[in-house]
Amino acid sequence: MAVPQTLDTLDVGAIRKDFPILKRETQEGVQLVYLDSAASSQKPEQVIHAMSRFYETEYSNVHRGIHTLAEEATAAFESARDRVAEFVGAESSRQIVFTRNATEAINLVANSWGRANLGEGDLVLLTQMEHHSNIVPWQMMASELGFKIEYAPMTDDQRIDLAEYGALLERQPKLVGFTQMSNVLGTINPVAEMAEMAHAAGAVVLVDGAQSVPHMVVNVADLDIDFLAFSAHKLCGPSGIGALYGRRELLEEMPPFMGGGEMIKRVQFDAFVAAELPSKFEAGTPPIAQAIGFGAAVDYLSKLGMPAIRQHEQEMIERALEQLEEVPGVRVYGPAAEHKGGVAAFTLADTHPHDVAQILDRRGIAVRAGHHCAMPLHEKLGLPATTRASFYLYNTPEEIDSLIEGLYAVREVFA
Amino acid sequence: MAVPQTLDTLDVGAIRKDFPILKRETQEGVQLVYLDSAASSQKPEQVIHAMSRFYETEYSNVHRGIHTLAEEATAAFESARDRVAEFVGAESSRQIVFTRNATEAINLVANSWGRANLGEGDLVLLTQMEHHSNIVPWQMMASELGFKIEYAPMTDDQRIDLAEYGALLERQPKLVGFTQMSNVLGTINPVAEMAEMAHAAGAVVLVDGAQSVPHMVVNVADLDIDFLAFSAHKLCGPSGIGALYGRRELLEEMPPFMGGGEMIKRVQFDAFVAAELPSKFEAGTPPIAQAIGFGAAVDYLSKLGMPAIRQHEQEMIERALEQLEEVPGVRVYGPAAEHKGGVAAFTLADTHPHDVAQILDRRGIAVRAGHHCAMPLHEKLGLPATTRASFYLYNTPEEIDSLIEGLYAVREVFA
Amino acid sequence: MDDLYREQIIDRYKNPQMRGNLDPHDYSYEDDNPLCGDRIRMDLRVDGSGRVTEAAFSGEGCAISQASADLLTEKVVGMSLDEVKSYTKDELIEMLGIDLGPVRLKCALLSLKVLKAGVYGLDELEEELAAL
Amino acid sequence: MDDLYREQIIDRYKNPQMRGNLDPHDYSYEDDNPLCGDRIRMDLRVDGSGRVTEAAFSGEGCAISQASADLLTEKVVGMSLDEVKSYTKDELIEMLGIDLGPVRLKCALLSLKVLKAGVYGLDELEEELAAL
Ligand SMILES: Cc1ncc(COP(=O)(O)O)c(C=O)c1O
Ligand SMILES: Cc1ncc(COP(=O)(O)O)c(C=O)c1O
Repeated sequence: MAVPQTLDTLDVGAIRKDFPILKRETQEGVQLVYLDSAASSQKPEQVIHAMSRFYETEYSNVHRGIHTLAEEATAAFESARDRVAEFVGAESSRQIVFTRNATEAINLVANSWGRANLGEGDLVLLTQMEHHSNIVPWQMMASELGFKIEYAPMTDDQRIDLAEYGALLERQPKLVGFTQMSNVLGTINPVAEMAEMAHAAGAVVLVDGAQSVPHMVVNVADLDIDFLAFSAHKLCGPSGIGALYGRRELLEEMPPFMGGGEMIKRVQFDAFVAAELPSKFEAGTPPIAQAIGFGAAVDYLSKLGMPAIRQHEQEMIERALEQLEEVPGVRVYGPAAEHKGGVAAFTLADTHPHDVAQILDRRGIAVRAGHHCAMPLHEKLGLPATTRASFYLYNTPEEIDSLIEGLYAVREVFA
Repeated sequence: MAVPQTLDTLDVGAIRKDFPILKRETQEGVQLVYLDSAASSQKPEQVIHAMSRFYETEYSNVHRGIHTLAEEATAAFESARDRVAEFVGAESSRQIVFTRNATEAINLVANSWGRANLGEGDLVLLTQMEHHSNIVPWQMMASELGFKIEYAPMTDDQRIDLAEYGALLERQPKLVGFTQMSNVLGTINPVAEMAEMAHAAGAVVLVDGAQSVPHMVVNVADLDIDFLAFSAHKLCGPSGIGALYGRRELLEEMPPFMGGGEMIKRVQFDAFVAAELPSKFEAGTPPIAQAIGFGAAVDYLSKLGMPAIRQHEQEMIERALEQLEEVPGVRVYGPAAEHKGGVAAFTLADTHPHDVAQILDRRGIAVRAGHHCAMPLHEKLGLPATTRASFYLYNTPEEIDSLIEGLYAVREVFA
Repeated sequence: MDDLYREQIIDRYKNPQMRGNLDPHDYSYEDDNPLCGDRIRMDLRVDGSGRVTEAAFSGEGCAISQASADLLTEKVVGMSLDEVKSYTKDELIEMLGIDLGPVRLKCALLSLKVLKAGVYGLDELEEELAAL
Repeated sequence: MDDLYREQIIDRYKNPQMRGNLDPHDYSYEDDNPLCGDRIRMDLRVDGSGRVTEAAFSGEGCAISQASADLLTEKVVGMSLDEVKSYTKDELIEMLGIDLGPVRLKCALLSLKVLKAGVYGLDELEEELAAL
């Protein structure tokens, strides 16, 4: 375990030793430079090992079991839920529902809360910088239930336009959903302020924390939000698990999303009674070992300290923006570094992002190219695609240098 | 890897060495006897290791990525899908949708196919031996859409009553859903025959393969069924992933279930176009490492041979039933061994199953007690709960002896 | 003998002291645990000063649930209603003198849930008990 | 230089030989790859014996998609429609002479998809191409 040297500084060298994959070469002699953590982060051996160990020594299905393994597995599983709850400042673990990913968490709200609360004439307010996961579930429900969707626009430097947002709130949306951090622009939205405005307008507030929870302190009580969706795989945890935090009263009133084992209290041939929270929303065998890994991941991050992680990433993005802007032809999207997480999406003259990413890959540099599941945003930007480099706690300034050198190499190919 | 000595015999001793947890003691000096595989199976190190190795060397988010890790991870993920498809005899991997578990697979059909095809006046036919996962999703949709549910009854020896089933089919249900193997009674249903009858009556056929796919050859083409739901965690694979097989034409016509990244071809602010199969049904980051584990699990089982596994379990259940019936006060539910998988649910005089399970646990014997997510079936049997011992490829005859001795000990406590 | 099944538990299960129904009664409540089919009803009679004068339980289920109900019913006689309300699950567990996992804890605590729900309504309890 | 970006690919991307539109034409089709915004249109003229006499492409996108379209458009001139139909993705890949991962393969094959869809309708192709 890499422990921070001082309260505010990450020992990135030590951290990198925790991540086995970072030792990898992508081809012979080509060292991996992983700049794709916004798509999914790598995993420290603490997390990988927690899951292997669990399978090797105490695996069993959870709940309802009386035997020793079932009790141990259940205790480990519920302890993971407790730590995830604490990680986001939830009052009670019962407000944390384990899902497959952030996407399912949002679908759960759209389906369950949506069906119970939305209909013709209603409005759901999103923003122009949303990921498909916070657009398509609402579009699906809108076409079924007949409500309308509006998208709050951005300022010229691609931050949320609070004046326009306020104006749209006057139309009294029933729900406002927005990302805390854009996965393309890096924009960090003023969640507490936006939530307060939305609440004043009578709306329920759903925050997409897929990009923020991994990278900064996110506390649902301080932010005063109603729902928070996030995924383990972006915060050093395993694939296959995410979470929905929900305000107690809302979760309690909501009908179940899926039916099956675990989510019931009682079933008869003609009717069923749903279980208490959070089981009500967890139908079937849950992602058990993945919860163990999720717990280990939040432990890992907490030990290092989210403020230190955020500070490291802030230093990284400042340096990256500075250097990127010096490369002729590069244009970076999104606001200035101070309003941004560790995400830099850019174009390089008229070289297609696929070509950029491919040439970088031959140098071991893993970046993403495409619409990053934000097609409407790209349409708004007038671009079919961008190249995106994203940073996490294990990235080093030298890796930014490699990226920059790589971009000069791309320029040469297409000179 | 434990390779069978002959075509039809498992080398259980060698197999046990593959499962690290089987070495465990539950208390000092008390060796684990794991008889709870129907709830969830244990995992061989081949599976555990495949996932760790994946995280340590080639993890990345899948699809759309151009960099080396993304390509490797995508290739591994899709290769897992291919092997799962092959394992159940699907024509194409595109007919395999990865879900969280069997429960989600059934919910997917109930929601997507159900909403598109079911309404007032329609009938869905299930059976009295279904798991909650194949009851509650239909109850939820029924109360929304207004269709009716009927349950085909059982014969006195708790097999499906084919005459009654045939009579109910005359009412022309739109969908017939049944388990291939009961998780309580062990009853193996004549799927091919039931499917043929259902098709003749014009119904779509969904089979709950959660208990059958892990234990016997299940081939969707031979059985001629329309949907098959199953979970990896019951077949030596990881928690957090399951699969839905679907007939191509049906899957293609069905609307998406959840919305988000990956399941779209194109998104605009006002509409989206769904992706091709199977992405259409896989919203958000999928259970990537879990798919790798799922693939490793079906490889493991295939190498041993499903017929050999089935034969071993048949021998186990025969022996178990023989010995159980000799214990005074024991009553086993379900049909004779030849119609049964490796599952024995029983009561011991009027000792509550919880007490039975607890005393067995003190001897290291892990069995399950309760309604096993089949409350309506238990109500039908007039029992609040049963004790269930279930067997898998790693169980030995000696473990049955331990169970029997344990039951005598229970009798003594409650004498 | 297994420590979970101390002589007292088995004995109380086999030979309950407090089984029965009180009719009429001042307080009565019944609940079950659908997971395992344990079912408990408790009846109380209370005097003018709010002290429990008589108590009885009925129901069915596992040894732990029934023995716990029998012991609790006995314990409650002579308590004031306020004492009943402030009786904690830890006190009950201590009285049982056995070490319980989460599933069996629910069995053991069903009688306490029924008692408290009878005395002051279920709502206030839900929180505390659902978390067990 | 990077082997994926062999001189020929970059050269064809920068200096396409077959860019343009044919109006009128006998066959024309356009499609895109929404993932990356690659877009290709191909126009063909065919003589009485069903042989391609002229071909042109237009569109935009990455180097691979555009170079592939340019090379394929050139290749197709002189082929019979039957030869076009039986031209395989492996032949195209061989002509490109580069090693492609699955995402870039879609870029490279967009032009072939457009060509074939133009010549005999999209339906028959869906299967083969969607699997890429
Ligand atoms: C017959 C049957 N169907 C469905 C399920 C549900 O499986 P899962 O919990 O993995 O979704 C089970 C497992 O308990 C089962 O035994
Ligand atoms: C802002 C944002 N929201 C939602 C998601 C969806 O996350 P997942 O794919 O884990 O469901 C992502 C990840 O790509 C994201 O960046």
